[in-house]
Amino acid sequence: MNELNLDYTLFIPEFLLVGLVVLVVGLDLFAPQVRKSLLSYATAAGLAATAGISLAWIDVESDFAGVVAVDNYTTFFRVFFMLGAAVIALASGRLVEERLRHPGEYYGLLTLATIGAIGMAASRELMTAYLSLELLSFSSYVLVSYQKYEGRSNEAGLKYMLLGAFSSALLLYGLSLIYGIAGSTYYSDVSAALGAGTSEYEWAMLMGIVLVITGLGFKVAAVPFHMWTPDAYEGAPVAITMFLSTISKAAGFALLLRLFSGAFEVVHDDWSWMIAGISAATMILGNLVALQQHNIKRLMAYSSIGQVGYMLMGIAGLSHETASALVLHMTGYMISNMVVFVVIIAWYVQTGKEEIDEFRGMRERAPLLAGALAGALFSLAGLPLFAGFVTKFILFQAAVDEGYLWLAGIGVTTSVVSLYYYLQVMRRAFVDAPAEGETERLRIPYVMQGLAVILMLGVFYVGLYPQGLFDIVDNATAFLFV
Amino acid sequence: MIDVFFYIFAATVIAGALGTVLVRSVVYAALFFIASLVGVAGVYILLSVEFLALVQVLLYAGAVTVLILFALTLTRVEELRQRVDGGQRAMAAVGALGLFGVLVAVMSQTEWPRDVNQLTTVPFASIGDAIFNRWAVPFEIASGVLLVALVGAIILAMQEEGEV
Amino acid sequence: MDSGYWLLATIGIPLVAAAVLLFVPDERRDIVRWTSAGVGAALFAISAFIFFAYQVDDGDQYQFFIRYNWLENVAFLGDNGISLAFGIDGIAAPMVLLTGVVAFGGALISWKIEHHNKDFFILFWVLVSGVYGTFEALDMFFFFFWYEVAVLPMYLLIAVWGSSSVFETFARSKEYSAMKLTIMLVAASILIWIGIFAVFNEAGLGTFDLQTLHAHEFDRDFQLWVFPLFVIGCGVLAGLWPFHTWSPDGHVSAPTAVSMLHAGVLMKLGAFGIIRLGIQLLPEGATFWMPGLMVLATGNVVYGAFAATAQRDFKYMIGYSSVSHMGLVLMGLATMNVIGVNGAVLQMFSHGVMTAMFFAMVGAVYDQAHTRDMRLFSGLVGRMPLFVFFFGVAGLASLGLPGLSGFVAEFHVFVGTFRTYPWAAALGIFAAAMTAVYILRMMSMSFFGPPDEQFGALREMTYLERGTAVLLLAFILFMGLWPAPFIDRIQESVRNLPGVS
Amino acid sequence: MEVIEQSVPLEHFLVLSAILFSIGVFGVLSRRNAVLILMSVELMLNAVSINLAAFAVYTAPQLFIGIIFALFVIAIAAAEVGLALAIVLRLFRNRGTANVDEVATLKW
Amino acid sequence: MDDAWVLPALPVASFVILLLVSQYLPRKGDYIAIAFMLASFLLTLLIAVDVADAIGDEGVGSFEGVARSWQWLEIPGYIEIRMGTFVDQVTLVMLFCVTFVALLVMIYSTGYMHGDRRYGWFYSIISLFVASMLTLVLADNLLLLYFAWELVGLCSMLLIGYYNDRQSAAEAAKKAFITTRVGDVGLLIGIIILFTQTGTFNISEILHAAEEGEIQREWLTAAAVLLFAGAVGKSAQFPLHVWLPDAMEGPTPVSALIHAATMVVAGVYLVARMLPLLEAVRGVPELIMTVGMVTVFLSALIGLAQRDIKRVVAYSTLNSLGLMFVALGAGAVGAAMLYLFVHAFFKAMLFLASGSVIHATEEQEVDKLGGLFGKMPITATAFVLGAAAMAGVVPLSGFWAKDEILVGVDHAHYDYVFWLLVISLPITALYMTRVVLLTFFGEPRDERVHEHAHESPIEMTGPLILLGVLTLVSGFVIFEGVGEALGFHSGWLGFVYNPEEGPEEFGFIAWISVLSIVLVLAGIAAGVWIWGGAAQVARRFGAFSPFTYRLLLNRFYIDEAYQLVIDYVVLGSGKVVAWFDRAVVNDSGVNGTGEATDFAAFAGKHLQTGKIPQYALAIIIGVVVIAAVAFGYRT
Repeated sequence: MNELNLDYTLFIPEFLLVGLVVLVVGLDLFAPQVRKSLLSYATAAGLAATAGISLAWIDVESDFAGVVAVDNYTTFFRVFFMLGAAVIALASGRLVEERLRHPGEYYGLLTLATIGAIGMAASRELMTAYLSLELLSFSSYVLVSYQKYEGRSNEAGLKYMLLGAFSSALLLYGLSLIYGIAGSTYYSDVSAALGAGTSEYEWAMLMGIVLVITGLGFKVAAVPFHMWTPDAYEGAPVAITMFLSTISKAAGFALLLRLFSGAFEVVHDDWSWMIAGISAATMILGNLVALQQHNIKRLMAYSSIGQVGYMLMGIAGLSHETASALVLHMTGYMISNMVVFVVIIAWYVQTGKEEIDEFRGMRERAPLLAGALAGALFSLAGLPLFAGFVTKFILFQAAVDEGYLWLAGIGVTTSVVSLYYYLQVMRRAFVDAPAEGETERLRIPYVMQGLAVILMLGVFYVGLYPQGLFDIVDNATAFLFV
Repeated sequence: MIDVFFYIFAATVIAGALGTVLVRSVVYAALFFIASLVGVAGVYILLSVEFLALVQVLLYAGAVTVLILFALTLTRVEELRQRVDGGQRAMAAVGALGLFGVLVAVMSQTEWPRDVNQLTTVPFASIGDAIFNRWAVPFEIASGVLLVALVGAIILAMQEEGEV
Repeated sequence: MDSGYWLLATIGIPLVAAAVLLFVPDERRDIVRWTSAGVGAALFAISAFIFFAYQVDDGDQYQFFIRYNWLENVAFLGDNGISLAFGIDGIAAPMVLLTGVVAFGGALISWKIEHHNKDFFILFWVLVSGVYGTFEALDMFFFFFWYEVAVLPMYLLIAVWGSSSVFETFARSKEYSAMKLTIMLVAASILIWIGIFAVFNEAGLGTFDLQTLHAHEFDRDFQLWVFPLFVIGCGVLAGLWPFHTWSPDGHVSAPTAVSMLHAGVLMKLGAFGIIRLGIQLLPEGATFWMPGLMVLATGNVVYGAFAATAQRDFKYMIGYSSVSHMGLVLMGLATMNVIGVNGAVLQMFSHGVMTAMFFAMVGAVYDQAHTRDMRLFSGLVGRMPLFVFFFGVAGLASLGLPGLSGFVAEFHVFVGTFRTYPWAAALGIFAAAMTAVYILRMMSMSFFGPPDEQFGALREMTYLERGTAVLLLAFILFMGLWPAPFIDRIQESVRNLPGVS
Repeated sequence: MEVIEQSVPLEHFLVLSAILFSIGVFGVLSRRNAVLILMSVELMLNAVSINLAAFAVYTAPQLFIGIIFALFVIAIAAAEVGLALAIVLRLFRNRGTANVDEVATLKW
Repeated sequence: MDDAWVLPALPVASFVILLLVSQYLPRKGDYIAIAFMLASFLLTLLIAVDVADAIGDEGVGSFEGVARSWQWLEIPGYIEIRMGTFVDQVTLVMLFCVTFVALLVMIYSTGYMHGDRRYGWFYSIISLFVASMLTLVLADNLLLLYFAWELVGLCSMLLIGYYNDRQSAAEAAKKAFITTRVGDVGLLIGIIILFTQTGTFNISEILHAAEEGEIQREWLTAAAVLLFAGAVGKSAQFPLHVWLPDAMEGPTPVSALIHAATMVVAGVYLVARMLPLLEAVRGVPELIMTVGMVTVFLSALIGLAQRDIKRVVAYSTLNSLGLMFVALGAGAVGAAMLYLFVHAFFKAMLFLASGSVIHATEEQEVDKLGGLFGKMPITATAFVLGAAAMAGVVPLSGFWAKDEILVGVDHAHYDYVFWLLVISLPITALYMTRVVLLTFFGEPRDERVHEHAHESPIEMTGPLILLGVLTLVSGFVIFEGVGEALGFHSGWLGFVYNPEEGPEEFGFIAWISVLSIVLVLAGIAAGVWIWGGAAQVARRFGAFSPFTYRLLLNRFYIDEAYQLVIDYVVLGSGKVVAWFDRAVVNDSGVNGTGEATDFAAFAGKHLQTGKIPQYALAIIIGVVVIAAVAFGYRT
């Protein structure tokens, strides 16, 4: 057995994160008197710092026993996830303080979940990928049901948990089949085995891929594996909804990209149509059902389902171009979505309201939030000046170049549908006058205002001059196709 | 000789499983569950991976089932059939059979590579060795998962002050 | 050509203005007003400069050309894959001028907006920059980019500052109209997206640069199936029948300035798109499909005219007359011969100023009377003679009275159409006569006759409104009496259009 | 690692696991009590581990991946049970039921 | 002659000036308008001299007219439009009528419109009208002609609707504009046809092409008919005559200028200009004559029963216009233009006189007037003179012109037409006599009105006198002697003639003249018998056949018929379309799509039952289906 490269230094950022977890939990435990919002700042700072540190691995191309790769792709997602988590930690501050118990564990779990996400992006081997996924999922299960005295939260948690377990069982079965074929769980070996292209185990391969798609489709909420999404999103604490709709989803795609490009690329034609079909169904159902929603979290759930549909296009016509287009779109989507959630959280913390109708008069009571909301929603709807337009355009164009014009057509059409319900939200925020006796200006904490502004700047950056980001992404995804 | 055992274990496993998903009383269901798990352990032995069998018996048949029994008693309510089983049994059957059909189709269609119908026993030691070298990362992640589960379970389940 | 900075200015100034206004506190309405008036004036000046500085002599190439690389050599994009390229030809030049005029007028008219006029102007300027961008963009991606920018603010502009109205048989809430307008326009742009994707993919040049793509020969079958996408996609914005219903309702509900800009300029984007994307990219497709467009366009013209005769609300009447007049534009395009296309572009300009005048005037009376039901008014001329004068001029222009812009344009359209489709031309002229019917009907109904006491309080227009009206009037007369400057610029480029004979 | 001639072919194990798996699925689909659903999921996981172990010893003994994988699966499954039961208890405290049909306030 | 463009330029200037600053000027600046008008009148005389000289130099019949033009717009290789002037004899005649009558009317109006609220507006629009009328006349190409054509229409509309606080005025204005516009549609299409055929708008080039037969027959026919349609609209010929009587809603001077002397004869002018083209098509001359004839009888009969003095005069105008068209149809350009020429004077005079009556009595119902001769002698004389000329009494100008027309028609061998014309003579005489008698003779029917009546001021009577003189003498220009005395080389017929046939000598056909004289006198006599004294006979007629009376009184119900068409056909279909647009296209098509989508969403949302087993089921179904498809795909 050849000499393994067991280089633990590769995981310094993760170790630091673990340290951060210990620190935060300890802080909460042994210094209960400190202001709880301090924890959120600490977590955010730690995550951001680690993100900075992990920049040191740029252009390092190495791996741990072939199990986990540290290349620009990993680095990109490390930074991406850590910064995202930092934003979420900051955004959670007031919410946790006022509505949740055990803040220390909350931030700890958040951080652990981030590690799981990174693992998903980094792993080049099925077992590791699966375990990272479970790490992310378990943390999410706990966090979703974190409002322990809130029936809705528990219910959401239970649904997410049971269905999650169920689908991961399916995923595992699929993995076992693939293992049976390849005799190994390394993506490279799998790819080699499939590449051999003997028809004896074609069916097993197909079944395996179907089940893998099922498991990961559940993770990223693709139709018909999406059913948990609206319920979990609605029940969970808002910040966690934010987490689910951004990082957890992105992690799913990071894994999908790595896995499908690394292991299944060779049999592209055998599975691309599955993804394409799922993508179409996802776009249509997600955006359609969103029309009927009245709870903002639920609406965002469906809208994110729709977004998943677009992103799956990138998987369906998998190639370097589509991959980078996909990651680009994912970035833009994540930033825009975070703006929306920052606004929702701020509004919820101040008014305790999360029904769309209760957004009325936001223009009067919190102009900045209203503005940011409008911008972000336009971005999600894919209108120009904002991130959504460019990224969507490029993603769809990429899909078209891979021969998926019809998918792009559905995508464009459904994004018009999405515009409808986004506009409905905007109508509440801008057109409707505030309800009786609720006209005074809200005092939005500076943290939230700052977040909204900074994220909006991000949205504009991606929307107006994405060359830099696009280059980075392109370079990162290049490592998937060596 | 071996295959006789195999069929016995298989029978246990399947019977136990069926019992688990069919019987009305949750407690009986749990007992059937244990039986099935033990059967699985037997299957491991046939596969000459005694280590797994061990873990199976200890972890599952031991800890897990106890946990489950506790949970069942804690959440016990009067058990009418339609409360235990959903209205969609028929659909469930169809779904499960459909899946089964698919899987069987796979099995029947597939010629497993490198399958020379002989099994290789794996020594404990080398497994442990592998876990701490090549598979260190997954191992650590798994420990992380367990930690999360632990902490989560505590946070969610613990009685807090001010709670009835 | 460094003069390209002028084009950048037309797009940049409004955007910058919008950004700056963001930081003005809500209650400082005066700052907002003065800034916007200033910006409007500047834009008008620059646009006029661009129009007149356009070199007729080398009209065979894009002028004021400027290019910045935006996205290139990444993923599927090759050299200058997406570039911020601007430039105008003789067709765009009048459109730029038009935008300047109407934007300036709109800014003045909106002076009296009180409710969050800051937000209003932010959206307004975004809209304006979008319009400029579309007319000036020479990159397929950015063409569409600005096209959508121009649609983006419409919902809020209408839904927040618009007006709902209830009629005998039905009611139109501003939210409804706003939503319908936005969704229909964006839905139409679906087709344009798909078309653009297909074109890029088919050309396989890895660039969205329009000049490069114009040079590329697409094979016939491709052209045949893609061209309809562009024509219908853009046509909806141009009020193509039967996808026009957003237009009357939208204009009725929109605030004055938005109606002006939307009917005056935005609808032209559609026709412009048909030229830029449709005819220039896919000439064979154009020649193949234009007869179909001609049928629809004739439908527009007649249908709009008839519908207008039955209207009771000033804005509805104008809205439908816009449908009818935009039909003339499409008619001109559908002829695919030089005179006709010329006429189409002329009509784009003419209809722009004239309909802007209409809406400005309606706004002037609506702000005082808070109704637009023409049956309620009578003898307005006694109360607001100037208003009646300007409204009358616009009306006469729209019914094609010689000496006013309408005639020159319609005349070209008819002459052009007549060569290939005499029946269509005849129908068109007939519809033009119908225009006289509803315009005069409206005038005699509510402008003349005994002045009624109900609106005794009506005062003459404010000076800002007069200013706007004079500005627009000037251009109506300019084009009506001396169209040569326009035609010199337009015809050169029109003759260079592929497939136009 | 010594090699043993085996009279029971690989397919038998696979079919067994397939059956077990399908039964588990049936359980998940038909049961209403959260704990029972959980048990059914466990059945499915067991099926998976059987698969893995069988493949490991029959076709790919080197690296012991299958065994280790099965090990992890068991571990995770146990953890899963623990966490899930905690949530069930929590829910039972708040709602007084562990019946998944009754915890359906989040819908549509 | 090259600088004929100055003619319209002057009134344009006064239009602009008055429009902008009239309210700041003393007397609203009417003197400016008059001054400019005078200037252009004098210029016209200069041009007349030039033309005379030119003809003198080039010899009779060879003078083709003088043209000058400037490029207006050009699309090289496709279209070039030059705007320019063209002066020949016909032009000259028109120029003279327009400038002269306009001048007089302006002077007259200083009295008639005195102290009116929108006095300045009145003068500016009059100026604009004159400008466009002159342009129309001078235009060397059809496009410019159409330009002016529409502008005069606009001015006429504005002036008809001058009393804009009267709903009836507004309606009349609308009616006038729209009715004429129906004709204009034809004209425009005709012009476009000619352009597409010949590639030019220049009249002489088009005529040339037409004569060379370079225009396809069917297109030529279409063009001819359509052009004529335009003329019909403008000159209020049957069936588009309905607007002219209503046009009397405008101030009387306007009626005199626009609806008698100048604008309404634009149609005649157009036909005269394009005559070679029209004659090139078989059937069109007959068409023209028929239309003219119908109009003549229609108007004459209706004129018999009208009560409003101005309306009677208006119908007499229709009558005259009909005559001119008949003449043109017969190719007698000279005669037609002569009639146009003299008609300008006596008809203007008739209007101005009736205006003076209205001004004095503030009453226009003939039933309420009567016996005014004593009260306002000048006005009465003028009116009688005009009426006589209209009726065609020797030796007034009307007689000579009408006589020439008869000769022309006879000359062209249209016997039916000839005899019909002859029959129309007494009827005309009859109703002119009627209005004269009812207005100025007999005993006053309404004392108050009669008391109130008085002679009008000099600025009104002055023009009347001047016109009266012209009415007396203008007919004599037909004689060579007079023509030469005026400095022309010949009499009228040698001056204005049909280019086809060339200049003619004045031929006096005794029996025709005698016939007309006799018939006219008979008509007058009958009139006196019927309406003389207390008009007993008239009442008896009325009683004898009330139906005929009502028929005539209501103008054969033609207006009502049109009204029905407008209301039910045009507006009705408008309503239908509007309804269709709202109900079908919008509510069903657009909203329908929206609602369908929303329903789909509603259905889709109910998949989300909130129950875990069902979610799981969805997943399993997904798996099985995809797998099944995949395998089916394989086998």
